[in-house]
Amino acid sequence: MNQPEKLNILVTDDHTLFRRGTMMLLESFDEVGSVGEAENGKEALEKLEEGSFNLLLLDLEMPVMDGWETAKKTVSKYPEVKIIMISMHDSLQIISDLIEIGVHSYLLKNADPDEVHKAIVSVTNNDFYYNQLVSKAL
Amino acid sequence: LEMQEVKTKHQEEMLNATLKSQEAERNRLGTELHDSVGAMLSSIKLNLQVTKKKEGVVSLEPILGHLDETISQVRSISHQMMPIILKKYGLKHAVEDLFEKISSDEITASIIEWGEQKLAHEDSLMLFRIVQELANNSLKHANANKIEISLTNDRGTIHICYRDNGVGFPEDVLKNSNGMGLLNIKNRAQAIHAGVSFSNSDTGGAKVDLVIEHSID
Amino acid sequence: LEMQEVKTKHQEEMLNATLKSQEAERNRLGTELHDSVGAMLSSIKLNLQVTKKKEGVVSLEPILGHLDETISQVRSISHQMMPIILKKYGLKHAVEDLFEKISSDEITASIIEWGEQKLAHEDSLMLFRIVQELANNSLKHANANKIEISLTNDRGTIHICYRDNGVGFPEDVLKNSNGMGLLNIKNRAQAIHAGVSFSNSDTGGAKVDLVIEHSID
Ligand SMILES: Nc1ncnc2c1ncn2[C@@H]1O[C@H](COP(=O)(O)OP(=O)(O)OP(=O)(O)O)[C@@H](O)[C@H]1O
Ligand SMILES: Nc1ncnc2c1ncn2[C@@H]1O[C@H](COP(=O)(O)OP(=O)(O)OP(=O)(O)O)[C@@H](O)[C@H]1O
Ligand SMILES: [K+]
Ligand SMILES: [Mg+2]
Ligand SMILES: [Mg+2]
Ligand SMILES: [Mg+2]
Repeated sequence: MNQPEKLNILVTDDHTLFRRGTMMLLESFDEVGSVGEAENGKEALEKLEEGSFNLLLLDLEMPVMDGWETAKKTVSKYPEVKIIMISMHDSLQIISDLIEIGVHSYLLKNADPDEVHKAIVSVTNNDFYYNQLVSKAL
Repeated sequence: LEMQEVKTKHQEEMLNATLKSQEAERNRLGTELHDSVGAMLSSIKLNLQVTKKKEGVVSLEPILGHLDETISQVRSISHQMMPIILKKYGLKHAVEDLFEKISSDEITASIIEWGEQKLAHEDSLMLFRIVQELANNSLKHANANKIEISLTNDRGTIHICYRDNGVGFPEDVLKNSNGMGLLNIKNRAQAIHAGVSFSNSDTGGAKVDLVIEHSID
Repeated sequence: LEMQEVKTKHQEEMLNATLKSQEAERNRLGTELHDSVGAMLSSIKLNLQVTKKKEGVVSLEPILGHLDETISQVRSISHQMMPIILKKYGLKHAVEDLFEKISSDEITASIIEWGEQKLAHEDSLMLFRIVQELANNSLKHANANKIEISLTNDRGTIHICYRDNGVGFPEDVLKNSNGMGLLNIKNRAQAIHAGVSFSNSDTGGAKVDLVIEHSID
Protein backbone atom coordinates (compact mmCIF):
# COMPACT_ATOMS: atom_id res chain seq x y z
CA MET A 1 0.00 0.00 0.00
CA ASN A 2 1.10 3.52 -0.66
CA GLN A 3 2.34 5.60 2.20
CA PRO A 4 -0.29 8.34 2.61
CA GLU A 5 0.91 11.72 1.45
CA LYS A 6 1.80 14.21 4.12
CA LEU A 7 -0.39 17.25 4.63
CA ASN A 8 0.95 20.61 3.62
CA ILE A 9 -0.92 23.28 5.50
CA LEU A 10 -1.13 27.02 4.96
CA VAL A 11 -1.96 29.02 8.10
CA THR A 12 -3.56 32.38 7.33
CA ASP A 13 -4.07 34.82 10.18
CA ASP A 14 -3.15 38.46 10.68
CA HIS A 15 -2.28 37.94 14.33
CA THR A 16 1.38 36.88 14.31
CA LEU A 17 1.47 35.30 17.74
CA PHE A 18 -1.57 33.18 17.03
CA ARG A 19 -0.30 32.20 13.59
CA ARG A 20 3.07 31.08 14.94
CA GLY A 21 1.45 29.15 17.77
CA THR A 22 -0.81 27.36 15.33
CA MET A 23 2.13 26.52 13.10
CA MET A 24 4.04 25.03 16.01
CA LEU A 25 1.06 22.94 16.93
CA LEU A 26 0.56 21.67 13.38
CA GLU A 27 4.23 20.79 13.02
CA SER A 28 3.91 18.51 16.02
CA PHE A 29 1.35 16.30 14.23
CA ASP A 30 2.65 13.20 12.44
CA GLU A 31 0.36 13.65 9.43
CA VAL A 32 1.74 17.09 8.75
CA GLY A 33 4.54 17.69 6.28
CA SER A 34 5.20 21.37 5.76
CA VAL A 35 3.48 24.37 7.25
CA GLY A 36 3.37 27.74 5.54
CA GLU A 37 2.04 31.10 6.64
CA ALA A 38 0.20 34.10 5.25
CA GLU A 39 -0.91 37.32 6.91
CA ASN A 40 -4.03 37.91 4.89
CA GLY A 41 -6.19 36.44 2.18
CA LYS A 42 -4.34 38.02 -0.69
CA GLU A 43 -1.05 36.55 0.45
CA ALA A 44 -2.76 33.20 1.00
CA LEU A 45 -4.08 33.06 -2.56
CA GLU A 46 -0.61 33.84 -3.89
CA LYS A 47 0.84 30.97 -1.88
CA LEU A 48 -1.94 28.58 -2.88
CA GLU A 49 -1.04 29.33 -6.49
CA GLU A 50 2.26 27.50 -5.92
CA GLY A 51 0.17 24.34 -5.71
CA SER A 52 1.88 22.63 -2.81
CA PHE A 53 -0.74 23.14 -0.12
CA ASN A 54 -3.65 20.80 0.38
CA LEU A 55 -5.17 22.42 3.44
CA LEU A 56 -5.89 26.03 4.41
CA LEU A 57 -6.40 27.15 8.00
CA LEU A 58 -8.17 30.46 7.65
CA ASP A 59 -8.91 33.36 9.99
CA LEU A 60 -12.08 35.41 9.44
CA GLU A 61 -11.19 39.00 10.16
CA MET A 62 -8.06 40.18 8.44
CA PRO A 63 -7.00 43.36 6.69
CA VAL A 64 -6.54 43.49 2.89
CA MET A 65 -8.70 40.43 2.24
CA ASP A 66 -10.87 38.83 4.89
CA GLY A 67 -11.76 35.19 5.45
CA TRP A 68 -15.11 35.32 3.68
CA GLU A 69 -13.66 36.50 0.41
CA THR A 70 -10.60 34.28 0.70
CA ALA A 71 -12.80 31.22 1.29
CA LYS A 72 -14.94 32.03 -1.74
CA LYS A 73 -11.95 32.54 -4.01
CA THR A 74 -10.23 29.41 -2.75
CA VAL A 75 -13.32 27.28 -3.30
CA SER A 76 -13.64 28.42 -6.89
CA LYS A 77 -9.97 28.54 -7.88
CA TYR A 78 -8.54 25.68 -5.86
CA PRO A 79 -11.42 23.27 -5.24
CA GLU A 80 -9.02 20.51 -4.17
CA VAL A 81 -7.78 22.57 -1.19
CA LYS A 82 -9.61 21.84 2.07
CA ILE A 83 -10.51 24.82 4.23
CA ILE A 84 -10.79 24.98 8.01
CA MET A 85 -11.93 28.30 9.42
CA ILE A 86 -10.46 29.29 12.76
CA SER A 87 -12.14 32.28 14.31
CA MET A 88 -13.11 34.18 17.45
CA HIS A 89 -16.72 34.36 16.29
CA ASP A 90 -19.15 31.76 17.57
CA SER A 91 -22.22 33.08 15.83
CA LEU A 92 -24.24 30.38 14.06
CA GLN A 93 -25.09 32.79 11.25
CA ILE A 94 -21.44 33.24 10.37
CA ILE A 95 -20.76 29.53 10.60
CA SER A 96 -23.63 28.46 8.39
CA ASP A 97 -22.76 31.16 5.89
CA LEU A 98 -19.21 29.85 5.61
CA ILE A 99 -20.32 26.25 5.34
CA GLU A 100 -22.56 27.44 2.51
CA ILE A 101 -19.55 29.07 0.86
CA GLY A 102 -17.94 25.64 0.97
CA VAL A 103 -15.49 25.50 3.87
CA HIS A 104 -14.97 22.04 5.35
CA SER A 105 -14.92 22.89 9.02
CA TYR A 106 -15.15 25.75 11.49
CA LEU A 107 -13.17 25.92 14.71
CA LEU A 108 -13.02 28.51 17.44
CA LYS A 109 -9.67 30.04 18.27
CA ASN A 110 -9.69 28.46 21.68
CA ALA A 111 -10.19 24.94 20.30
CA ASP A 112 -8.09 22.24 21.97
CA PRO A 113 -5.11 20.84 20.07
CA ASP A 114 -6.91 17.49 19.98
CA GLU A 115 -9.80 19.09 18.18
CA VAL A 116 -7.52 20.79 15.70
CA HIS A 117 -5.91 17.43 15.08
CA LYS A 118 -9.23 15.68 14.64
CA ALA A 119 -10.39 18.38 12.28
CA ILE A 120 -7.43 18.22 9.92
CA VAL A 121 -7.52 14.42 9.80
CA SER A 122 -11.26 14.26 9.32
CA VAL A 123 -11.34 16.98 6.70
CA THR A 124 -8.60 15.20 4.78
CA ASN A 125 -10.22 11.77 4.92
CA ASN A 126 -13.92 12.55 4.94
CA ASP A 127 -14.13 15.99 3.39
CA PHE A 128 -15.64 17.52 6.53
CA TYR A 129 -15.39 17.79 10.26
CA TYR A 130 -18.56 18.63 12.11
CA ASN A 131 -18.13 19.60 15.72
CA GLN A 132 -20.94 20.64 18.02
CA LEU A 133 -20.82 24.22 16.86
CA VAL A 134 -21.07 23.36 13.18
CA SER A 135 -23.87 20.86 13.78
CA LYS A 136 -25.82 23.50 15.66
CA ALA A 137 -25.36 25.98 12.84
CA LEU A 138 -26.76 23.50 10.33
CA LEU B 1 -39.98 81.40 16.80
CA GLU B 2 -37.47 80.90 14.05
CA MET B 3 -34.64 81.09 16.52
CA GLN B 4 -36.25 78.43 18.64
CA GLU B 5 -36.66 76.26 15.58
CA VAL B 6 -33.01 76.67 14.75
CA LYS B 7 -32.21 75.75 18.33
CA THR B 8 -34.31 72.62 18.18
CA LYS B 9 -32.72 71.62 14.92
CA HIS B 10 -29.32 72.25 16.43
CA GLN B 11 -30.17 70.09 19.44
CA GLU B 12 -31.28 67.34 17.13
CA GLU B 13 -27.94 67.45 15.38
CA MET B 14 -26.15 67.32 18.72
CA LEU B 15 -28.10 64.24 19.73
CA ASN B 16 -27.31 62.54 16.45
CA ALA B 17 -23.64 63.37 16.81
CA THR B 18 -23.60 61.93 20.30
CA LEU B 19 -25.26 58.70 19.26
CA LYS B 20 -22.91 58.40 16.32
CA SER B 21 -19.81 58.96 18.37
CA GLN B 22 -21.01 56.47 20.96
CA GLU B 23 -21.26 53.86 18.25
CA ALA B 24 -17.87 54.87 16.89
CA GLU B 25 -16.35 54.38 20.31
CA ARG B 26 -18.06 51.03 20.81
CA ASN B 27 -16.73 49.96 17.47
CA ARG B 28 -13.20 51.10 18.23
CA LEU B 29 -12.96 49.58 21.69
CA GLY B 30 -14.95 46.49 20.72
CA THR B 31 -12.63 45.83 17.82
CA GLU B 32 -9.58 46.31 19.99
CA LEU B 33 -10.95 43.91 22.55
CA HIS B 34 -11.93 41.34 19.99
CA ASP B 35 -9.01 41.44 17.62
CA SER B 36 -6.27 42.34 19.98
CA VAL B 37 -7.08 41.09 23.49
CA GLY B 38 -9.12 38.12 22.28
CA ALA B 39 -6.53 37.03 19.76
CA MET B 40 -3.72 37.43 22.31
CA LEU B 41 -5.54 35.23 24.79
CA SER B 42 -6.15 32.58 22.17
CA SER B 43 -2.49 32.69 21.27
CA ILE B 44 -1.45 32.34 24.88
CA LYS B 45 -3.69 29.36 25.27
CA LEU B 46 -2.37 27.76 22.13
CA ASN B 47 1.21 28.35 23.15
CA LEU B 48 0.59 26.87 26.57
CA GLN B 49 -0.92 23.79 25.00
CA VAL B 50 1.95 23.35 22.64
CA THR B 51 4.35 23.84 25.53
CA LYS B 52 2.49 21.22 27.53
CA LYS B 53 3.16 18.65 24.84
CA LYS B 54 6.84 19.34 24.60
CA GLU B 55 9.19 17.17 26.52
CA GLY B 56 11.97 18.28 28.83
CA VAL B 57 12.32 21.68 30.36
CA VAL B 58 10.26 24.34 28.64
CA SER B 59 10.34 28.03 29.25
CA LEU B 60 7.17 29.81 30.22
CA GLU B 61 8.89 33.18 29.96
CA PRO B 62 7.61 34.22 26.53
CA ILE B 63 4.07 33.27 27.49
CA LEU B 64 4.30 35.29 30.67
CA GLY B 65 5.51 38.23 28.61
CA HIS B 66 2.52 37.99 26.30
CA LEU B 67 0.22 37.70 29.26
CA ASP B 68 1.68 40.90 30.70
CA GLU B 69 1.09 42.67 27.43
CA THR B 70 -2.52 41.52 27.38
CA ILE B 71 -3.04 42.62 30.96
CA SER B 72 -1.87 46.12 30.17
CA GLN B 73 -4.11 46.25 27.11
CA VAL B 74 -7.12 45.32 29.18
CA ARG B 75 -6.14 47.84 31.83
CA SER B 76 -5.77 50.59 29.29
CA ILE B 77 -9.13 49.90 27.64
CA SER B 78 -10.91 49.74 30.97
CA HIS B 79 -9.27 52.94 32.20
CA GLN B 80 -10.37 54.75 29.08
CA MET B 81 -13.90 53.61 29.72
CA MET B 82 -13.96 54.17 33.42
CA PRO B 83 -11.50 56.64 34.90
CA ILE B 84 -11.43 55.16 38.38
CA ILE B 85 -9.00 57.84 39.60
CA LEU B 86 -11.61 60.46 38.84
CA LYS B 87 -14.14 58.75 41.05
CA LYS B 88 -11.71 58.14 43.85
CA TYR B 89 -9.50 61.22 43.76
CA GLY B 90 -11.30 63.85 41.72
CA LEU B 91 -10.66 65.81 38.55
CA LYS B 92 -7.22 67.18 39.33
CA HIS B 93 -5.68 63.79 39.91
CA ALA B 94 -7.45 62.29 36.93
CA VAL B 95 -6.00 65.01 34.70
CA GLU B 96 -2.60 64.52 36.31
CA ASP B 97 -2.82 60.80 35.60
CA LEU B 98 -3.87 61.39 32.00
CA PHE B 99 -1.07 63.93 31.48
CA GLU B 100 1.47 61.54 32.92
CA LYS B 101 0.36 58.88 30.46
CA ILE B 102 0.58 61.10 27.42
CA SER B 103 3.84 62.84 28.36
CA SER B 104 6.79 61.45 26.43
CA ASP B 105 10.11 62.48 24.93
CA GLU B 106 8.13 64.44 22.34
CA ILE B 107 5.59 66.20 24.49
CA THR B 108 5.21 67.47 28.06
CA ALA B 109 1.73 67.92 29.51
CA SER B 110 1.37 69.76 32.79
CA ILE B 111 -1.04 71.43 35.18
CA ILE B 112 0.19 74.95 35.83
CA GLU B 113 -2.46 76.02 38.32
CA TRP B 114 -5.38 74.31 40.01
CA GLY B 115 -7.62 76.27 42.34
CA GLU B 116 -10.09 74.95 44.85
CA GLN B 117 -13.24 73.44 43.40
CA LYS B 118 -15.97 71.12 44.51
CA LEU B 119 -17.57 70.01 41.29
CA ALA B 120 -20.27 67.34 41.29
CA HIS B 121 -19.03 63.98 40.03
CA GLU B 122 -21.12 64.22 36.84
CA ASP B 123 -19.62 67.61 36.03
CA SER B 124 -16.10 66.36 36.70
CA LEU B 125 -16.71 63.39 34.47
CA MET B 126 -17.88 65.56 31.57
CA LEU B 127 -14.93 67.92 32.05
CA PHE B 128 -12.57 64.97 32.14
CA ARG B 129 -14.00 63.63 28.87
CA ILE B 130 -13.48 67.05 27.36
CA VAL B 131 -9.84 67.18 28.48
CA GLN B 132 -9.33 63.63 27.16
CA GLU B 133 -10.51 64.69 23.70
CA LEU B 134 -8.47 67.92 23.81
CA ALA B 135 -5.36 65.95 24.66
CA ASN B 136 -6.10 63.40 21.91
CA ASN B 137 -6.40 66.25 19.48
CA SER B 138 -3.15 67.87 20.56
CA LEU B 139 -1.36 64.58 20.05
CA LYS B 140 -3.04 63.98 16.72
CA HIS B 141 -3.16 67.36 15.05
CA ALA B 142 -1.05 69.97 16.83
CA ASN B 143 2.53 68.85 16.40
CA ALA B 144 3.10 70.48 19.79
CA ASN B 145 5.70 69.72 22.41
CA LYS B 146 3.83 71.35 25.29
CA ILE B 147 0.33 71.04 26.69
CA GLU B 148 -0.80 73.15 29.64
CA ILE B 149 -3.97 73.36 31.65
CA SER B 150 -5.10 75.60 34.47
CA LEU B 151 -8.20 75.81 36.61
CA THR B 152 -9.05 78.99 38.48
CA ASN B 153 -11.99 79.68 40.72
CA ASP B 154 -13.23 83.25 40.96
CA ARG B 155 -15.97 83.33 43.61
CA GLY B 156 -17.66 80.19 42.33
CA THR B 157 -17.05 80.80 38.65
CA ILE B 158 -14.64 78.19 37.38
CA HIS B 159 -12.42 78.87 34.44
CA ILE B 160 -10.49 76.06 32.81
CA CYS B 161 -7.92 77.05 30.24
CA TYR B 162 -6.34 74.39 28.01
CA ARG B 163 -3.65 75.14 25.45
CA ASP B 164 -0.90 73.57 23.40
CA ASN B 165 1.98 75.17 21.50
CA GLY B 166 1.30 73.51 18.18
CA VAL B 167 0.07 74.71 14.80
CA GLY B 168 -3.27 75.98 16.15
CA PHE B 169 -6.81 75.34 14.91
CA PRO B 170 -7.22 75.89 11.17
CA GLU B 171 -9.36 78.93 10.26
CA ASP B 172 -12.29 76.87 8.97
CA VAL B 173 -12.42 74.80 12.14
CA LEU B 174 -12.61 77.98 14.23
CA LYS B 175 -15.42 79.31 12.07
CA ASN B 176 -17.40 76.14 11.82
CA SER B 177 -16.16 73.37 14.08
CA ASN B 178 -17.89 70.33 12.67
CA GLY B 179 -15.54 67.54 13.69
CA MET B 180 -17.06 64.82 15.86
CA GLY B 181 -14.52 65.44 18.61
CA LEU B 182 -15.25 69.16 18.90
CA LEU B 183 -18.99 68.57 18.62
CA ASN B 184 -18.75 66.13 21.48
CA ILE B 185 -16.91 68.69 23.54
CA LYS B 186 -19.68 71.20 22.91
CA ASN B 187 -22.32 68.64 23.82
CA ARG B 188 -20.68 67.78 27.07
CA ALA B 189 -20.10 71.43 27.92
CA GLN B 190 -23.75 72.17 27.23
CA ALA B 191 -24.87 69.24 29.35
CA ILE B 192 -23.19 70.76 32.40
CA HIS B 193 -24.12 74.33 31.44
CA ALA B 194 -20.53 75.29 30.79
CA GLY B 195 -19.49 77.84 28.19
CA VAL B 196 -16.79 76.71 25.78
CA SER B 197 -14.75 78.64 23.24
CA PHE B 198 -12.04 77.62 20.80
CA SER B 199 -9.31 79.98 19.69
CA ASN B 200 -5.62 80.24 18.92
CA SER B 201 -3.28 81.92 21.36
CA ASP B 202 -1.09 84.88 20.37
CA THR B 203 1.96 82.68 20.23
CA GLY B 204 0.11 80.19 18.02
CA GLY B 205 -1.23 76.93 19.35
CA ALA B 206 -4.76 75.82 20.13
CA LYS B 207 -6.55 77.33 23.13
CA VAL B 208 -9.80 76.17 24.66
CA ASP B 209 -11.61 78.00 27.44
CA LEU B 210 -14.32 76.54 29.61
CA VAL B 211 -16.38 78.58 32.03
CA ILE B 212 -18.78 77.19 34.60
CA GLU B 213 -20.68 79.83 36.52
CA HIS B 214 -22.22 79.30 39.93
CA SER B 215 -20.54 75.95 40.46
CA ILE B 216 -21.32 74.48 43.85
CA ASP B 217 -18.55 75.68 46.00
CA LEU C 1 -43.24 79.77 20.82
CA GLU C 2 -43.88 78.03 24.07
CA MET C 3 -44.22 74.74 22.31
CA GLN C 4 -40.87 75.22 20.66
CA GLU C 5 -39.35 76.07 24.01
CA VAL C 6 -40.75 72.91 25.49
CA LYS C 7 -39.35 71.03 22.56
CA THR C 8 -35.91 72.53 23.03
CA LYS C 9 -36.01 71.73 26.73
CA HIS C 10 -37.08 68.20 25.90
CA GLN C 11 -34.21 67.84 23.45
CA GLU C 12 -31.81 69.05 26.07
CA GLU C 13 -33.04 66.39 28.45
CA MET C 14 -32.64 63.76 25.76
CA LEU C 15 -29.07 64.80 25.16
CA ASN C 16 -28.30 64.68 28.85
CA ALA C 17 -29.86 61.25 29.14
CA THR C 18 -27.78 60.01 26.23
CA LEU C 19 -24.54 61.30 27.69
CA LYS C 20 -25.43 59.83 31.06
CA SER C 21 -26.26 56.44 29.66
CA GLN C 22 -23.09 56.42 27.61
CA GLU C 23 -21.14 56.94 30.80
CA ALA C 24 -23.22 54.28 32.54
CA GLU C 25 -22.38 51.83 29.80
CA ARG C 26 -18.71 52.70 29.88
CA ASN C 27 -18.78 52.21 33.59
CA ARG C 28 -20.53 48.86 33.37
CA LEU C 29 -18.33 47.42 30.62
CA GLY C 30 -15.20 49.05 31.99
CA THR C 31 -15.85 47.57 35.40
CA GLU C 32 -16.49 44.16 33.93
CA LEU C 33 -13.26 44.37 31.99
CA HIS C 34 -11.28 45.63 34.92
CA ASP C 35 -12.68 43.53 37.71
CA SER C 36 -13.53 40.42 35.86
CA VAL C 37 -11.26 40.03 32.85
CA GLY C 38 -8.36 41.88 34.47
CA ALA C 39 -8.60 39.90 37.68
CA MET C 40 -8.79 36.62 35.79
CA LEU C 41 -5.69 37.47 33.82
CA SER C 42 -3.77 38.40 36.93
CA SER C 43 -4.69 35.13 38.55
CA ILE C 44 -3.69 33.21 35.43
CA LYS C 45 -0.36 34.95 35.54
CA LEU C 46 0.13 34.11 39.19
CA ASN C 47 -0.69 30.48 38.55
CA LEU C 48 1.74 30.32 35.68
CA GLN C 49 4.48 31.78 37.80
CA VAL C 50 3.86 29.24 40.51
CA THR C 51 3.80 26.47 37.93
CA LYS C 52 7.10 27.63 36.54
CA LYS C 53 8.76 27.17 39.91
CA LYS C 54 7.38 23.71 40.52
CA GLU C 55 9.49 20.73 39.63
CA GLY C 56 8.42 17.62 37.78
CA VAL C 57 5.17 17.23 35.90
CA VAL C 58 2.65 19.96 36.57
CA SER C 59 -0.86 20.27 35.29
CA LEU C 60 -1.72 23.26 33.16
CA GLU C 61 -5.37 22.22 32.99
CA PRO C 62 -6.77 24.68 35.55
CA ILE C 63 -4.93 27.56 33.92
CA LEU C 64 -6.25 26.56 30.51
CA GLY C 65 -9.75 26.46 31.95
CA HIS C 66 -9.42 29.98 33.30
CA LEU C 67 -8.11 31.15 29.98
CA ASP C 68 -11.16 29.71 28.25
CA GLU C 69 -13.46 31.49 30.61
CA THR C 70 -11.65 34.77 30.07
CA ILE C 71 -11.78 34.37 26.31
CA SER C 72 -15.55 33.90 26.43
CA GLN C 73 -15.92 36.99 28.60
CA VAL C 74 -13.91 39.08 26.17
CA ARG C 75 -15.90 37.68 23.27
CA SER C 76 -19.19 38.51 24.91
CA ILE C 77 -18.19 42.07 25.86
CA SER C 78 -16.85 42.80 22.42
CA HIS C 79 -19.89 41.39 20.66
CA GLN C 80 -22.14 43.61 22.70
CA MET C 81 -20.12 46.59 21.63
CA MET C 82 -19.70 45.71 18.02
CA PRO C 83 -22.36 43.52 16.41
CA ILE C 84 -20.37 42.26 13.44
CA ILE C 85 -23.31 40.22 12.19
CA LEU C 86 -25.30 43.37 11.70
CA LYS C 87 -22.61 44.82 9.50
CA LYS C 88 -22.09 41.67 7.48
CA TYR C 89 -25.59 40.19 7.33
CA GLY C 90 -28.05 42.92 8.24
CA LEU C 91 -30.71 43.51 10.87
CA LYS C 92 -32.69 40.30 10.55
CA HIS C 93 -29.72 38.05 11.15
CA ALA C 94 -28.44 40.24 13.96
CA VAL C 95 -31.80 39.95 15.71
CA GLU C 96 -31.80 36.22 15.04
CA ASP C 97 -28.36 35.94 16.58
CA LEU C 98 -29.39 37.99 19.61
CA PHE C 99 -32.57 35.94 20.07
CA GLU C 100 -30.59 32.72 19.82
CA LYS C 101 -28.27 33.91 22.55
CA ILE C 102 -31.05 34.92 24.94
CA SER C 103 -33.30 31.94 24.32
CA SER C 104 -33.08 29.39 27.12
CA ASP C 105 -35.15 26.83 28.98
CA GLU C 106 -37.04 29.72 30.53
CA ILE C 107 -37.69 31.91 27.53
CA THR C 108 -38.11 31.56 23.77
CA ALA C 109 -37.43 34.53 21.54
CA SER C 110 -38.46 34.35 17.91
CA ILE C 111 -38.99 36.30 14.73
CA ILE C 112 -42.50 35.61 13.51
CA GLU C 113 -42.40 37.62 10.32
CA TRP C 114 -39.77 39.65 8.51
CA GLY C 115 -40.65 41.50 5.34
CA GLU C 116 -38.29 42.93 2.79
CA GLN C 117 -36.38 46.02 3.85
CA LYS C 118 -33.32 47.92 2.78
CA LEU C 119 -32.51 50.09 5.75
CA ALA C 120 -29.34 52.15 5.81
CA HIS C 121 -26.67 50.70 8.10
CA GLU C 122 -27.04 53.57 10.60
CA ASP C 123 -30.78 52.98 10.86
CA SER C 124 -30.29 49.24 11.30
CA LEU C 125 -27.75 49.88 14.02
CA MET C 126 -30.12 52.14 15.97
CA LEU C 127 -32.96 49.64 15.55
CA PHE C 128 -30.69 46.84 16.72
CA ARG C 129 -29.72 48.82 19.83
CA ILE C 130 -33.42 49.33 20.52
CA VAL C 131 -34.17 45.62 20.20
CA GLN C 132 -31.19 44.83 22.45
CA GLU C 133 -32.61 47.06 25.19
CA LEU C 134 -36.14 45.69 24.72
CA ALA C 135 -34.82 42.16 25.08
CA ASN C 136 -32.77 43.11 28.15
CA ASN C 137 -35.90 44.57 29.68
CA SER C 138 -37.99 41.51 28.94
CA LEU C 139 -35.39 39.34 30.63
CA LYS C 140 -35.07 41.71 33.57
CA HIS C 141 -38.60 42.89 34.28
CA ALA C 142 -41.22 40.90 32.40
CA ASN C 143 -41.09 37.42 33.86
CA ALA C 144 -42.12 36.30 30.39
CA ASN C 145 -41.47 33.00 28.65
CA LYS C 146 -42.03 34.30 25.14
CA ILE C 147 -40.64 37.18 23.11
CA GLU C 148 -41.78 37.83 19.57
CA ILE C 149 -40.85 40.34 16.94
CA SER C 150 -42.15 41.07 13.48
CA LEU C 151 -41.20 43.48 10.74
CA THR C 152 -43.63 44.36 7.99
CA ASN C 153 -43.16 46.68 5.08
CA ASP C 154 -46.20 48.43 3.69
CA ARG C 155 -45.11 50.32 0.57
CA GLY C 156 -41.98 51.71 2.19
CA THR C 157 -43.42 52.21 5.66
CA ILE C 158 -41.77 49.80 8.01
CA HIS C 159 -43.51 48.60 11.13
CA ILE C 160 -41.63 46.68 13.78
CA CYS C 161 -43.69 45.12 16.51
CA TYR C 162 -41.99 43.73 19.61
CA ARG C 163 -43.84 41.99 22.42
CA ASP C 164 -43.39 39.66 25.33
CA ASN C 165 -45.98 37.73 27.35
CA GLY C 166 -44.90 38.95 30.76
CA VAL C 167 -46.41 41.22 33.38
CA GLY C 168 -46.57 44.25 31.07
CA PHE C 169 -45.36 47.81 31.63
CA PRO C 170 -46.51 49.30 34.95
CA GLU C 171 -49.08 52.12 34.61
CA ASP C 172 -46.68 54.85 35.70
CA VAL C 173 -44.06 53.78 33.19
CA LEU C 174 -46.62 53.96 30.38
CA LYS C 175 -47.65 57.44 31.49
CA ASN C 176 -44.22 58.79 32.08
CA SER C 177 -41.43 56.54 30.90
CA ASN C 178 -38.41 58.01 32.58
CA GLY C 179 -36.14 54.98 32.83
CA MET C 180 -32.78 55.38 31.15
CA GLY C 181 -33.42 52.35 28.95
CA LEU C 182 -36.71 53.61 27.57
CA LEU C 183 -35.35 57.12 27.17
CA ASN C 184 -32.51 55.71 25.14
CA ILE C 185 -34.96 53.88 22.96
CA LYS C 186 -36.84 57.11 22.33
CA ASN C 187 -33.60 58.94 21.52
CA ARG C 188 -32.49 56.37 19.04
CA ALA C 189 -35.92 56.22 17.45
CA GLN C 190 -35.92 60.00 17.12
CA ALA C 191 -32.45 60.00 15.62
CA ILE C 192 -33.66 57.86 12.73
CA HIS C 193 -37.05 59.63 12.54
CA ALA C 194 -38.94 56.58 13.69
CA GLY C 195 -42.11 56.75 15.74
CA VAL C 196 -42.15 54.62 18.87
CA SER C 197 -44.98 53.71 21.23
CA PHE C 198 -45.11 51.62 24.38
CA SER C 199 -48.24 49.75 25.43
CA ASN C 200 -49.52 46.51 26.88
CA SER C 201 -51.19 43.96 24.67
CA ASP C 202 -54.74 42.68 25.36
CA THR C 203 -53.38 39.43 26.70
CA GLY C 204 -51.00 41.32 29.00
CA GLY C 205 -47.33 41.67 28.25
CA ALA C 206 -45.28 44.59 27.02
CA LYS C 207 -45.70 45.75 23.43
CA VAL C 208 -43.52 48.22 21.58
CA ASP C 209 -44.28 49.51 18.11
CA LEU C 210 -41.82 51.25 15.85
CA VAL C 211 -42.79 52.92 12.60
CA ILE C 212 -40.41 54.26 10.00
CA GLU C 213 -42.07 56.04 7.11
CA HIS C 214 -40.51 56.48 3.73
CA SER C 215 -37.61 54.18 4.38
CA ILE C 216 -35.40 53.74 1.37
CA ASP C 217 -36.79 50.71 -0.34
N1 LIG D 1 -4.91 70.97 19.18
C1 LIG D 1 -5.15 71.16 17.87
N2 LIG D 1 -4.24 71.78 17.08
C2 LIG D 1 -4.49 71.97 15.77
N3 LIG D 1 -5.60 71.59 15.13
C3 LIG D 1 -6.54 70.96 15.85
C4 LIG D 1 -6.36 70.71 17.25
N4 LIG D 1 -7.47 70.07 17.70
C5 LIG D 1 -8.28 69.92 16.64
N5 LIG D 1 -7.74 70.44 15.52
C6 LIG D 1 -8.34 70.51 14.19
O1 LIG D 1 -9.74 70.46 14.35
C7 LIG D 1 -10.30 69.42 13.59
C8 LIG D 1 -11.53 68.87 14.28
O2 LIG D 1 -11.18 68.19 15.49
P1 LIG D 1 -12.10 67.03 16.01
O3 LIG D 1 -11.60 66.52 17.31
O4 LIG D 1 -13.52 67.51 15.96
O5 LIG D 1 -11.96 65.91 14.88
P2 LIG D 1 -10.78 64.85 14.66
O6 LIG D 1 -9.85 64.85 15.83
O7 LIG D 1 -10.18 65.14 13.31
O8 LIG D 1 -11.56 63.48 14.58
P3 LIG D 1 -12.16 62.67 15.84
O9 LIG D 1 -12.03 63.54 17.07
O10 LIG D 1 -13.58 62.41 15.47
O11 LIG D 1 -11.32 61.46 15.94
C9 LIG D 1 -9.18 68.43 13.43
O12 LIG D 1 -9.37 67.64 12.29
C10 LIG D 1 -7.96 69.34 13.32
O13 LIG D 1 -7.84 69.82 12.00
N1 LIG E 1 -40.80 44.10 29.11
C1 LIG E 1 -41.19 44.71 30.24
N2 LIG E 1 -42.16 44.17 31.03
C2 LIG E 1 -42.55 44.78 32.16
N3 LIG E 1 -42.02 45.94 32.61
C3 LIG E 1 -41.05 46.52 31.90
C4 LIG E 1 -40.58 45.95 30.68
N4 LIG E 1 -39.64 46.75 30.19
C5 LIG E 1 -39.50 47.77 31.05
N5 LIG E 1 -40.37 47.65 32.08
C6 LIG E 1 -40.53 48.60 33.19
O1 LIG E 1 -40.13 49.86 32.75
C7 LIG E 1 -39.16 50.41 33.59
C8 LIG E 1 -38.21 51.28 32.82
O2 LIG E 1 -37.41 50.50 31.94
P1 LIG E 1 -35.99 51.03 31.55
O3 LIG E 1 -35.38 50.12 30.55
O4 LIG E 1 -36.14 52.47 31.17
O5 LIG E 1 -35.17 51.01 32.91
P2 LIG E 1 -34.51 49.75 33.65
O6 LIG E 1 -34.49 48.56 32.76
O7 LIG E 1 -35.19 49.60 34.98
O8 LIG E 1 -33.04 50.26 33.90
P3 LIG E 1 -31.87 50.34 32.79
O9 LIG E 1 -32.48 50.06 31.44
O10 LIG E 1 -31.36 51.73 32.89
O11 LIG E 1 -30.90 49.30 33.18
C9 LIG E 1 -38.52 49.21 34.25
O12 LIG E 1 -37.93 49.53 35.48
C10 LIG E 1 -39.67 48.26 34.38
O13 LIG E 1 -40.42 48.57 35.55
K1 LIG F 1 5.28 16.88 11.53
MG1 LIG G 1 -7.77 38.31 12.50
MG1 LIG H 1 -10.51 64.65 17.76
MG1 LIG I 1 -33.77 48.65 30.81
